[in-house]
Amino acid sequence: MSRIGVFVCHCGTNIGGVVDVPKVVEAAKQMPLVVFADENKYTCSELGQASIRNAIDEHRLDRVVVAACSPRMHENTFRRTVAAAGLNPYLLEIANIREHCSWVHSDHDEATVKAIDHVQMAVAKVARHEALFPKTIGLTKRALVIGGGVTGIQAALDIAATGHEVVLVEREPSVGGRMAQLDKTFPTLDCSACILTPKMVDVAQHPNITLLSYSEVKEVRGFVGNFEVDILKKAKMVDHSKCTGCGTCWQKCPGKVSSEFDLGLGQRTAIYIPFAQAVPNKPVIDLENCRYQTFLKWDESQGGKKPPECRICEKICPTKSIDWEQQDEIVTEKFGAIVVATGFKTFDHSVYGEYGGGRYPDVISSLQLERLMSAAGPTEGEVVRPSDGAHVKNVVFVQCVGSRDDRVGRPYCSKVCCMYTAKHAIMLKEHDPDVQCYVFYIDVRAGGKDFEEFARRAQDESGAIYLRGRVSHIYQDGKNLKVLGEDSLIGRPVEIEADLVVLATGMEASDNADTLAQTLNISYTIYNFLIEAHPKLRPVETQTDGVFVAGSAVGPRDIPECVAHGSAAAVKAVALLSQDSLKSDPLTSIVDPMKCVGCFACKVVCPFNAIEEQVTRDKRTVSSINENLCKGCGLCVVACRPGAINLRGFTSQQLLSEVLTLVRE
Amino acid sequence: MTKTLSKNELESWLGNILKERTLVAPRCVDDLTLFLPVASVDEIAFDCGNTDLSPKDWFFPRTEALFTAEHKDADIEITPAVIEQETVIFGIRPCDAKGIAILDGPYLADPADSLWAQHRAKTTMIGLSCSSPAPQCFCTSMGGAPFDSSSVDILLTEVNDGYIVDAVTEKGEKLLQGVELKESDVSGSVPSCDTQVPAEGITEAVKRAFDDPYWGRLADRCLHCNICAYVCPTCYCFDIRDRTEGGKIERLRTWESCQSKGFTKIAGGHDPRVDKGSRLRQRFCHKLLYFPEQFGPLGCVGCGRCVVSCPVNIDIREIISDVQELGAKVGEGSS
Amino acid sequence: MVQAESSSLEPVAKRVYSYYPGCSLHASAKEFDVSAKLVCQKLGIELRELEDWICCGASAAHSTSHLLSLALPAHTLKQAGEKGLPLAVPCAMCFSRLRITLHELKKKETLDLVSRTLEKELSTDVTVESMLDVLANESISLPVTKPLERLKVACYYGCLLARPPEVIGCDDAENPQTMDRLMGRLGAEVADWGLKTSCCGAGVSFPRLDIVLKLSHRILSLARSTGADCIAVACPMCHANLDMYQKDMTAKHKEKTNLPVLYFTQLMGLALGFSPKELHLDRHLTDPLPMLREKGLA
Amino acid sequence: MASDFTQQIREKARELLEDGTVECVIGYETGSDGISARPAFIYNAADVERLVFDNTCTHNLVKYLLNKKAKSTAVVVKGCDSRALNLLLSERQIERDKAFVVGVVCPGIVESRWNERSEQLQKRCDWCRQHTPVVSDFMVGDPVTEQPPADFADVAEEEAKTAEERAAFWQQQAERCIRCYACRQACPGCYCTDCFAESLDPEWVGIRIAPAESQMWNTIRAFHLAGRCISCNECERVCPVNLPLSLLNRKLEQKVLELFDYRAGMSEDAPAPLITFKKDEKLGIAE
Amino acid sequence: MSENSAPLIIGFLCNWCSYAGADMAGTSRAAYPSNIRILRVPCSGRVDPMMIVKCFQEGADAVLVAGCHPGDCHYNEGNYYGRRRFALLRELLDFMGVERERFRVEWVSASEGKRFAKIVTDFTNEMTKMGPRKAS
Repeated sequence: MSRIGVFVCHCGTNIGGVVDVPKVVEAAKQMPLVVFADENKYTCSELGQASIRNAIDEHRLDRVVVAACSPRMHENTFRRTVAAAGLNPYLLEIANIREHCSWVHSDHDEATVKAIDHVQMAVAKVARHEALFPKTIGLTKRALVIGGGVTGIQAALDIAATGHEVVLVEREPSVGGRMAQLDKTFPTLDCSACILTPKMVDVAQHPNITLLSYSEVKEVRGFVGNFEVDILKKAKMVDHSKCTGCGTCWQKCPGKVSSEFDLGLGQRTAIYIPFAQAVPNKPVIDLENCRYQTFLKWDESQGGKKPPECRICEKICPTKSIDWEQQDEIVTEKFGAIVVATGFKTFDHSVYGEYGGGRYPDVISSLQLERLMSAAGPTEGEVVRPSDGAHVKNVVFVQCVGSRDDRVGRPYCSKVCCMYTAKHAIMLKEHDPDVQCYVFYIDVRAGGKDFEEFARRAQDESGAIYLRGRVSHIYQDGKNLKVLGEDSLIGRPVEIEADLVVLATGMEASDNADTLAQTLNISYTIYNFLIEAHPKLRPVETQTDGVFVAGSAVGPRDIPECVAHGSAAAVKAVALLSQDSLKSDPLTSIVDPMKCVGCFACKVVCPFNAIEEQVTRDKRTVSSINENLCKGCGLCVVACRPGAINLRGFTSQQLLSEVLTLVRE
Repeated sequence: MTKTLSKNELESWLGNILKERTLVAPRCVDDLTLFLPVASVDEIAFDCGNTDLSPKDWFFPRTEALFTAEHKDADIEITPAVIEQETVIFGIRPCDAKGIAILDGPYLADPADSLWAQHRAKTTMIGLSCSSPAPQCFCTSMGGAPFDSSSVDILLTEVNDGYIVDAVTEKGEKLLQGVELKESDVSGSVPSCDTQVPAEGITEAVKRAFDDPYWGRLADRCLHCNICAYVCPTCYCFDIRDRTEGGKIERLRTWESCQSKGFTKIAGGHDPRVDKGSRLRQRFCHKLLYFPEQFGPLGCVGCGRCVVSCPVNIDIREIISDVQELGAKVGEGSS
Repeated sequence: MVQAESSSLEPVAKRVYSYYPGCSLHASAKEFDVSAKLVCQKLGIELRELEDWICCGASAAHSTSHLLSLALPAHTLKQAGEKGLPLAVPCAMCFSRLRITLHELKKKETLDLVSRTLEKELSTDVTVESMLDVLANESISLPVTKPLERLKVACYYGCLLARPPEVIGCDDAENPQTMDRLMGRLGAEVADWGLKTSCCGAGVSFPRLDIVLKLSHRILSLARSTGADCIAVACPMCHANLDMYQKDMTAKHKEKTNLPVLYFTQLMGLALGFSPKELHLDRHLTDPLPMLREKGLA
Repeated sequence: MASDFTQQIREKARELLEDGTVECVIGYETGSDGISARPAFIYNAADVERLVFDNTCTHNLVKYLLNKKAKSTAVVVKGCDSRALNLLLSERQIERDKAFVVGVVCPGIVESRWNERSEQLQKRCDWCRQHTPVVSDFMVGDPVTEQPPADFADVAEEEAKTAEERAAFWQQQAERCIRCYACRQACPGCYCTDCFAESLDPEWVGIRIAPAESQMWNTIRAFHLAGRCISCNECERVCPVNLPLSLLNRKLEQKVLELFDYRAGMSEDAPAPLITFKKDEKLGIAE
Repeated sequence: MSENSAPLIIGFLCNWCSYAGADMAGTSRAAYPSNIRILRVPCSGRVDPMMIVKCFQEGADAVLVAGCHPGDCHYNEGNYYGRRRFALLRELLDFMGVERERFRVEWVSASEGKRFAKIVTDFTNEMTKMGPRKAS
């Protein structure tokens, strides 16, 4: 006979304000097997937890029910509590009487009745709980970091610093990500490149870090501590082991294309490094635009004149590093932990017809402006009009382009735009005192250390004129642009003649974030931002153990946040890797070999290949569970007609007794 | 001289019984004839053959609560089941009645099963002689007869214009009080049950044939369904389980059968009768060997229900003759 | 669907439409009506004017009573529905009202309400097309006799042929192309400019002329700055505002605009060989003829 | 015909037993009533003369293979029975090489009880679209061309009733059920060593032989056969209180056909509908 | 239970989406009738049809199973299997007199708190209208 203790939480007035807690306690006392019931103001508080521990001692409780908030909130907290009092942590059950009761029902009596039922269910279930013991599994003490932006770099460096091996996978030819494209950073205005490049170099040089640039993660198998990852290394056509990055090839290469890094404002060659400080500082050949490739692909039938064979890079390369034989290859590596830092991309503003739908060369995105401002950029830092290279005087900034706008399916705030626009206004003024900036905004969101001051500075010192309102229309008038909008503070339409319009384009999840998420079996929002295990309490963990998320892949974040999250993820990863073995979640399926008839329906339905075949002493082939692979979904349980399989923590007996308390009481 | 009752008189008599007691009689439901309570006399199927299920349900219900237990304040209160309702079963056949009667052996032997005792006490059986025994019947071979009155309270025998009434027991007498019976000299034509089964000395034969592979072969085709046991008037095995509802516990007894797998499973999981052969053999050994040894009569009354309803034609009459032969062989061997 | 039938009858696909001129085409915008009819005739498009059409309510009704603003067009739609022909509507304002009404009647409760008001069994089984869409249909070949060479046209659609996009179904509410392509097919050079759908101020013509002048002037001057010889319009209101007030603008802004404003149907007419007279090109306040002569089109 | 089939079966059986291909031949013999068939297990070539085949050979003998797993056995199967072979093979309950299948092109089976034999074909024969066995090592009779899938008139008729009437109808049936589990015991698809119905913990079906429990039993029995029932209808035949079990099986058969275009036991390797899925299928729930 | 007018609705919610969705309904205070009793299961694919039949056999008026939207299953495929089982089960139940309306399956994501509240509200109202189950 088990001795169950029930602890009902007031949660301040959150529960107590609606549910008659004392009444629930009284009802609990009458329930079979309940030997103790009590209430707490805040059961999750140290006081509350102490009262549970004491009651366990005093009343020799062997099972505990906590009626409080959702188990998704505090199940682990209370598991630790009962464990501290010497109970097996799995002899606990939570009755959700807050989210599922007091917060959604206003009628006190009904809510109380329901709360009692939920407690009764929990009691019935906990009575059938068994002590569960995690199994220990070995692990590979290596980490994979996906994404070589500032977040990934930070994570990689921090993990490497603890002596663990790290593989950093970057899709582009160079690490650096978005931050490398920036000129200065707010609110301190230090030079983005100056603070980032050293880190990039560290990554390249760190003995514990293997940098796989121009590579992508394709498949992920296994489980926490024991991942097996297929990484696609795209053919660079350049043998980086020989290449010294001297640069002769890309200086001579005749194949010119617009540069992705400079967002179409500049050009690069077909054999290229994305930007001067690229890491690795060795080129790759972009086969789409390589003349030799066009030569090879050319066939008579299409007519036209035969293109030149080119191969200049090959001829002039002092180290003979050009390797036309290179193929994409897949390498498979083992890891214990994975950090996902795939970052963001900026919103494509061409959907905004009223802003010219991308037709006007002088309507540019903020990121393009960064490139224009950057000393290393296409214009060596001189801010000129893309259309005619004229120096700009009147610049209009439009905020919330692809942010806070349901029409384009981007209702969220991208968070950084207000600040970088302030930065732009300040910088432009510094570049040229005669520049006049206008900023159309909805709100200026400057929450953060020195942010508000910075935003003010743009107005007070740099004289940027902030107009509260949206821009209704932008059109080309001669060489200039006319910007029509409204100043909603004075309720007047305004019309500004500008020679450059900068759209503060918002942040979006980077391409294929969703497919990667699926490969990693982690969830993502409808905007393809990755979802944390808990937005507040587990910000860098995910629902898949051993997979951590960081940076703006999770949602709009600025640099310091990304770096912080990078480090945070690193710590979590390290915490995992520094264990000698792992404890597997014991909430897995188990097979009763006596009942198993060996039809292996379970094996067919198991999404995780966790079902294995085993021959019993009486020569029957029956199924057994690989508990490291089993994720506890319970599909096999339902597929099993004889009921040979059960799911620990959600056994049929438990669910059934829960149901019976409802229908038979 | 015999006492008789016309069809109409019988019906009005039953009508009166209906008023203060539960009257159970053969009724046709869909394509089955079953012993069921009747609300009016015209529901009764007077001239049906033997019913598809035996009347044992009325002494040994398929499901019956032995007692209920309930939390009363601190302690637990137990209420044993009591049968108040007086019941009259009309139209029960001599073979079935005999089936009930011989079950007094196991059920009333000390300590008596109170529920069985109560059912017996509260129930009066109005028997009906078999005018035309069915092909599967073999009561005579089992020591019964189509007009055997030994196990009923009243036996009616159909005659051309009514029934010969034979009040066998006091209970019967009481039930007949106030019923006008005509004196008459008609005598019921004595029907014969011509299927003969060599039951003579079967007990010995079964004993000898106990270890014969015969049972295993026979079990080959047995499906181990419980039909034979559930239609049988003398199968009295049961299972007991508790059922909780609203904090109240009912201890239930329901039909079970030695044919179901795990029937003899004991604590620790061992089952002395795992193989089909031994389970099937158990059924016949119980009827033809253990029962007579313990209580005298054979445990079969020859109603032939199992013969008809076995889906794979396991025919007790065949088995009896087979076993006789086997027994004989083994006998020779041993002597 | 009716078109399908008729075309199945006659090998030469002949298009038949019910025609709703609307008030202004019988008055201020007569030239639109006339030119539209001529062009249609030429292109083998038969217009059958509805016998009992009434005012669409234009800007007045919906600022007074929502129900009224639906009931008026509904009356017309009812007839069109009975004819079983698609309804061609030249006036952008009327077109907008009819389309919006049609859109709103798709809501069951609205349909019932309006039906009760009109004591008519209304249905939404009728298509309403703007004359622009009717004529811009690229499957119609244009027998151009006098290509509009050397003529640079700034196509101006105004608000009502573009917005609200989900009701009007305009190709691109900010930078529509229908008329541009049409003019292109007539041999004209089209100006790429940014105010194709900006408001001319029609809504406030009477109370706030100053606004009209400001907005219309912006449109005219930008059009001019693109080197356009004229503006093509598809809306009587726009036409009125752009054409009528050019003198006042000149006075106000000390800048001579003098940019002819023509209905796109008139330009089509010219290209298809009709004379300026037939097309009533002499009815405009900003006289287009000098320019047209200079271009050898008149 | 029958006599000829009987001959072929006897000869094959003799051959198989004599050359030791099999230890036992499962077929049919004449029952104790002298007019209807019953399952027969022949171990010696000498006994093959007991074997018969006629239109009372109703039993699905495949069920018996489950007890003969270890040994090599020959079994006589009709078309419908043969589908059970595929079912049991795909569910790895029998091994193909241990079973020698004597397929009989089914002439149709008549309604018969002990000592009663009508000339009326069983209703399953009207639904049957598999007179020729789908699996066999030796075929008796010439394969016939099957008719198109049956309509489900019987199901439709039941569905014509109101929900309340249906509820009442099944309530009545449940009242008659004595839970002897003969339906289960006769079913080739029911081979669990521990049936949910007898599980004490969890106690899915209460011990009471009463309507609620019986309905639970009959519903789940049917559902456990969803997409697996090969419609030999043995369950209904053996039921001592004549429950219309085929209605439940057929309702599911119909739906499985409609939703998943699947017929149980037609091939050994087509996955049963409930252990597979299509990502973008529309099944009329939560859409 | 069926005797009293308020219908008893038993809800099986998958831990990752729908249970979280119900939590979200709480956090956003989206009110709904209190009839429903919620069981937490790891996945809609864990909900055994036997359990649902049991609910009805024991007198529940309605059952709601809610899981992740197809494609979003935390276990990748659970709800796809569930979808098939439930589709068949609902047919069988309806055939045996448990009206199909009484057994509802819904896909509710962790962010659809308001929607969860609406579903439960509508379901409860519908069940109240239908009244308690007849027979058994």
